[in-house]
Amino acid sequence: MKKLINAAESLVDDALTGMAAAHPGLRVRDRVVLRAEGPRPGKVGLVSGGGSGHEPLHAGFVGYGMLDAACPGEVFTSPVPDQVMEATRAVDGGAGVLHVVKNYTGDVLNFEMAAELCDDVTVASVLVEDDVAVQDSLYTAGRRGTGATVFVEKIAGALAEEGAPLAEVARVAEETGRRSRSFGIALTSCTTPAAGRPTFDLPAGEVELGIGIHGEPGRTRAPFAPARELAAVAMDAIHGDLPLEGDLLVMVNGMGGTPLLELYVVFAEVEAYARGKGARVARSLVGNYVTSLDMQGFSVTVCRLDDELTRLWDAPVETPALRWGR
Amino acid sequence: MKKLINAAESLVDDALTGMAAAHPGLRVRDRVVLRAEGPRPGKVGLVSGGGSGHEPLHAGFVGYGMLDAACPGEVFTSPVPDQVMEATRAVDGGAGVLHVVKNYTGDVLNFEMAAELCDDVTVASVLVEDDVAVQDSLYTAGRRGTGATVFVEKIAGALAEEGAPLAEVARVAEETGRRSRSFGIALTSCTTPAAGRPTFDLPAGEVELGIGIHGEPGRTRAPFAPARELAAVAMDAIHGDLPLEGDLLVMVNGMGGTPLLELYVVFAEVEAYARGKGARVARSLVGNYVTSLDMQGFSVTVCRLDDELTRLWDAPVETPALRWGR
Amino acid sequence: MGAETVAGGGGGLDTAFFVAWLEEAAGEIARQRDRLTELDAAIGDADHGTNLDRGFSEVLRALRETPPASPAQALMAAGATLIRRVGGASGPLYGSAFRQMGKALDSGEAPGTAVTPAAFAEAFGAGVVAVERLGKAAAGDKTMIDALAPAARALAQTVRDGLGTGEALARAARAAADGARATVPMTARRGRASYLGERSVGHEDPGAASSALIVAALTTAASRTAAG
Amino acid sequence: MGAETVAGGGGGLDTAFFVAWLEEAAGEIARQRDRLTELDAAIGDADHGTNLDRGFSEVLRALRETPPASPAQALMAAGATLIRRVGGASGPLYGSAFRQMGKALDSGEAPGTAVTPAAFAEAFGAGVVAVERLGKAAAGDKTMIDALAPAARALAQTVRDGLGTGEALARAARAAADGARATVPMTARRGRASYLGERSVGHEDPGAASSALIVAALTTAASRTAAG
Ligand SMILES: Nc1ncnc2c1ncn2[C@@H]1O[C@H](COP(=O)(O)OP(=O)(O)O)[C@@H](O)[C@H]1O
Ligand SMILES: Nc1ncnc2c1ncn2[C@@H]1O[C@H](COP(=O)(O)OP(=O)(O)O)[C@@H](O)[C@H]1O
Ligand SMILES: [Mg+2]
Ligand SMILES: [Mg+2]
Ligand SMILES: [Mg+2]
Ligand SMILES: [Mg+2]
Repeated sequence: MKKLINAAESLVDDALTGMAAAHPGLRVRDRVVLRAEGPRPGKVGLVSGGGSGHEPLHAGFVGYGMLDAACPGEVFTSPVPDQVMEATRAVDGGAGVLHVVKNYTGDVLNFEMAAELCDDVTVASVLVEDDVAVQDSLYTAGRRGTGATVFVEKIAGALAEEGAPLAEVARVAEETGRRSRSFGIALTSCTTPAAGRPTFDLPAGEVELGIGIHGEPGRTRAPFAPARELAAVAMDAIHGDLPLEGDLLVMVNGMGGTPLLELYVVFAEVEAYARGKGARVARSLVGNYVTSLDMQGFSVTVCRLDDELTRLWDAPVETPALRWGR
Repeated sequence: MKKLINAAESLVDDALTGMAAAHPGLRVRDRVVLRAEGPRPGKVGLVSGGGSGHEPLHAGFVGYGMLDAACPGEVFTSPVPDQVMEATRAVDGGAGVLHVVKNYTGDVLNFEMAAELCDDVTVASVLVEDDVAVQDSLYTAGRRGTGATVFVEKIAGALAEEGAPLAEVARVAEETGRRSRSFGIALTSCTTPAAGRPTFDLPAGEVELGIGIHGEPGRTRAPFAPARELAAVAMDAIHGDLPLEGDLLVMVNGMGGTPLLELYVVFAEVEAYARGKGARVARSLVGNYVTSLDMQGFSVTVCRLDDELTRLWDAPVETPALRWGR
Repeated sequence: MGAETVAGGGGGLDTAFFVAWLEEAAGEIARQRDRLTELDAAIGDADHGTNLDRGFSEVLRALRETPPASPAQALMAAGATLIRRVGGASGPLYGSAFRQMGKALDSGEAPGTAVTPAAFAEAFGAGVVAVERLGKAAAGDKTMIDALAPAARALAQTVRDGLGTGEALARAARAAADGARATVPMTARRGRASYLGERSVGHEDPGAASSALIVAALTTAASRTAAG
Repeated sequence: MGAETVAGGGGGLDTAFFVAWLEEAAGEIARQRDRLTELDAAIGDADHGTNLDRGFSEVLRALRETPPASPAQALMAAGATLIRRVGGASGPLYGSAFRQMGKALDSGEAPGTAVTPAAFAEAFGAGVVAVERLGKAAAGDKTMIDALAPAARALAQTVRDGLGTGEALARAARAAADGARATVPMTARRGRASYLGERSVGHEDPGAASSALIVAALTTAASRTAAG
C-alpha cells in the first residue's frame, strides 16, 4: 500500500492541518472544523460529521450557506461525542443547532449521546437515509446516508443562513432527504491506511452494485458493463423507489479514484435516462463529493426539486468544495 | 481494465455530451468547448487545449474570467489544428486571441499550424513550461507544461476580462509562467482506455519522481517514503530552480486517483516547507486540477506572486472547476 | 487479591482484578487487532480492530494516569474512555456496557471493596442490557450481543449453581467464544453488516469476536491476579 | 499498372500504386497498433498505435470517398487527413511528410500520370526534410527521422545506381527497419521520450517503428499492384 501519509495514526490530524492552512475561512480546533468567523447570533447552527475518508464531505462543506462545523472521525469511523458536543456548543448562536446525521449505527449513537449531553443547547437532528440499495430496512440498520447528505447540508444551510428558526431548518432538511435517493457502484475496492490492503477483492470482470461509502462490498456482484448499462442499473433502482418526475437535482459522484472524464460519461447517461422518463435535470453536480478514499466507482443521487428547494440550492454558498454566488 | 465508458473510441465525445449537459454555461460544438454566451466584442479571447484525460483541465476552466474555449483531443493526444482554428475563430471578439499552449511537441505543432491557418485572426501564443523535472532542456523538447497552466489561464483570463489588449494579456501570461514551477510524483501508473493496462509497472515499494501528466514514467524511481519526504523531494526540486520567497500561490494537485484527504496531508508539508524557507503561502489550491486519468500521486506547482498576479488571481472567475467572486 | 478470590466459591473480585481484566483485554485486542479488522473488512468497513485497539490503549493510559479506587471506578473510567475515544458503533456500545457495569457495582461501598461474583454477574448482565437497549439488537442479529448475552447467562447460571469464580469465568469465556462462532451462519440485521443481507452469511461478526476476547480476558486476569 | 512498373528500372509509379501504399500502410498499422502503443507506453504516453490507426483509417475513408486522380493528390489527401485527424506529435509530422511528398510530385502534370522512381525518391526526401524542419529533430535523436532518413538515402542511392524500383523499395524498407532498430540504444532528444533522459535507452522509438512499417508497405504495395 502506497499512500501520501506520514503514518496511518496521524493521517486525520495531518490532513486537518493542511485543510486549515489551505482554507483561511476554516478554523480547526480539537478535531472540529469551524467557520473562521464563528457563530452568527440568531442563526441556527448546522453541525455534521462522520468518518474521514469521504472528503470533501464534511469539512469541505463548512462555510457560508452550508455547515457551521464538521466533526471528522478516524477513517470510516464516526466521530466521538466529545467532538460533536464541542462543535454544537461552538456554533450555537442562540437559535439552536441542527445535527445532520448519516444513518449509520455509529454516527447515530455518537450524535445522540452528544445531543443528550449538550443539554444547554437546543438540538434537533435530521437523519439522512437515501441509499436505495438497502431495501429490506426492517431487517437492517435502515438505509444508509450517502450522497443526499450534500443536498441536505446545502439546502438546510441556505435556509439557516436566511435566519429561519430551527424547526424550519429541520423541516427543510427532512424534506430534502425525503425527496432524495442514491445508488452506488464500485469498480474497485478502496484501501484503508490502517488495514493496508483492499477491503474486498473484486475480479477484473466484475463490479459491486449497491455499495455504501465505507469501502464495504455492495448488495450484489455483477459482470462489468459499459457506462450506459451501469448508469441504468443505478437509475432503475432509484426510479423504482421514487419515480423520476419534474425538475431534478442530480449528482454524479466519484468515489475518489475515478477520473472526472468518466464521471461526465456517466452523467450523460444519467441525464438521458431521466429525460427518457420525462423528467428534467434542472441542477447538477459532477465530481468527487462523497468519496470512499481511493475507490473507483460512482454514485448517483437524485432529488426531486420543488420551488423552495431549488431556491435554496441556488442560494449563495462559499465553502472549500461548493461555491457560487459569492 | 474497468472504466466507466461505453467504448474507448467514443469516450471523449460521450464525456463532452455530459459536460455540456452538466454545465449550462458551456456550449460544445465539434470538439470545441465554448462559453455559452459567445465572444465579447473587444475582449481578447483565450483558447487552450490538449489531450483529454487531464480533467478538469482544460474544459473545466472555460468561463467568465478564464478561458473562452478549450480544444480537447483524444486521451493524452493534443487536439488537431481544425479544432484550434474553429475555437480561435469562434472566440475572436476583434481584439485577437491568445493560445495557451503546454510545451509538448504535439501541442506546439498543432497549435502552430492552426495559428498559421487562422490568418484572419490576430493570434498570440504563450508556452507553458514549468516542470522542473525536465532539467537538461538543451537535450529535450524542453520543459513540460503542467500545473502552471491553471495559473496562466486564470491570471491571463482575468486580465482579458478587464479588457486589456492582446499584448498585455500575453505579457501577464508569460510572466505567470516565468514565475511558476512544478514537480510531480506518482505512486501508481494510470491506465489509458485505449491501451487497457497500466502504462508502466511500479513495484509496491517504489514511486516515480518527476512525472509529467501523460502517465509517462518519471525521471527516476525511488523508494516509497512518507508524505513529508515526498513533499520535500518536490519542493527541493522547485526551490533549487526558483528560490521560494515572498508570497506564493501554491497548488497541490492530485493526479486523479488520489484521495483529497491525502492531498491535504501533502499540502500541510508543502506549506511548512515554504514557511521554513521564509516564504508565505498566500493563495492555494488543493485538489484534482491537472490529472492523468486514474493515476495516484500528486504534483506541486508554485508561483511567486507579485501584486498584479495576486490581484488577477483574486479576480472573479466562474467556470465548472474554479469559481469565486460571482 | 489472594488465590481464593478466584478459586473459592464466594471470594470477592477486587479493583486489581478489574484493572487486570482491562489490561488483559487491551493486550489481546492489540494482538488480534488485524484479525478483527479483517473480519470487519469482510462484512463491514475494516476498522473494528483499529477502533478497539485505539480505545483500549487509551483505557490503559487512563487507568495508569488515574488509578481507580474501586471496581466500579475502573469500569466506569473504561466505559467513559471508550465512548470518548473509539467512535463508530462499537465505541458507544462497549463504552455503555462498561459504564453500566461500573454503575451497577457502584453501590456506595467504601473504595477498595471487592465485589462478589454474584454482584459482578448481575453487573455484567446490566452491561449487556445497556448494549441491547442502545443498539436495539437482539440475539441472532449477528452482533456483539451474540457473544455477550450467552456470557452473561453463563455467569448468572454458575453463580446460581454456586460454582467457583474460576469456573464461572471459564464458562463465560466458553459461552462467548461459542456465541461468536455461532454468528458465522447468521444473516446480519444490525450494524453495517446488515446492508450486505445474505452476503453477511459465512463470516464471523467482528464485534462478537472482540466480545469473546474481552470475556476470555476475565479468565487470564483471574489467573494472573490469583498467581500474582 | 504492369509488373514492369515496379520491376523495371524506369517504370512509373502510378496513382493505384500510391493508393495501394496507403492501404498497405493502414493495414499494417492496424495490425501492429497494439505493438506501437506498447512501444509508446515504455517511453511515451501509450497512444502512438491508436493515434496512427485512427489517422490511417481516416485516410482510407478519404481515399474511398474522393478517389485521387494523381499520385500527388493521393499523398496530399493523406497528409491533410493525418493532420486533421491524428493530433499529437505524429499527426502534424506524418501529415506534413505526406503533404510535402505530394506537393513535390505535383508538377502540374496531367492527372493520372505515373511518377518516375527518381521523382518519388526526391519527393520522399522532401517529405523527410519537412519532418526535420517541423520537428527540429536530427538523426540520432531517437525519432521517426532515424527510420525515415535512411530510407530516403537508400531510395536516392538506388536511383543513382540505376537499380530497379522493386529493389529500390526493398532497400528503403530494409534501411528503415535497420534505422528503427538502431533507435533502441539511443537516448531520446526530441518528443516526449526525451523527458526520460537515460531511461529512454533500451527501447525502440515508436515513431521510428511506425515509419519502418510505412516504408515497408511500399514493397507490399508494389508486389500487390504488380500482381494485380
Ligand atoms: N446495533 C448494534 N447492536 C449491537 N452491536 C452492534 C450494533 N451495530 C454494530 N454492532 C457491533 O459493532 C461491530 C462493528 O464495530 P466497528 O467496526 O468498530 O464500528 P462501525 O460499524 O461503525 O465501523 C459489529 O461487528 C457489531 O458486533
Ligand atoms: N520533434 C520530433 N521530430 C520528429 N519526430 C518526433 C518528434 N517528436 C516526436 N516525434 C515522433 O513521434 C512519435 C510519438 O508520436 P505519438 O505518440 O503519436 O505522439 P505524442 O508524442 O504526442 O503522444 C515519437 O516516437 C517520435 O518518433
Ligand atoms: Mg467504521
Ligand atoms: Mg500523445
Ligand atoms: Mg467497522
Ligand atoms: Mg504518444
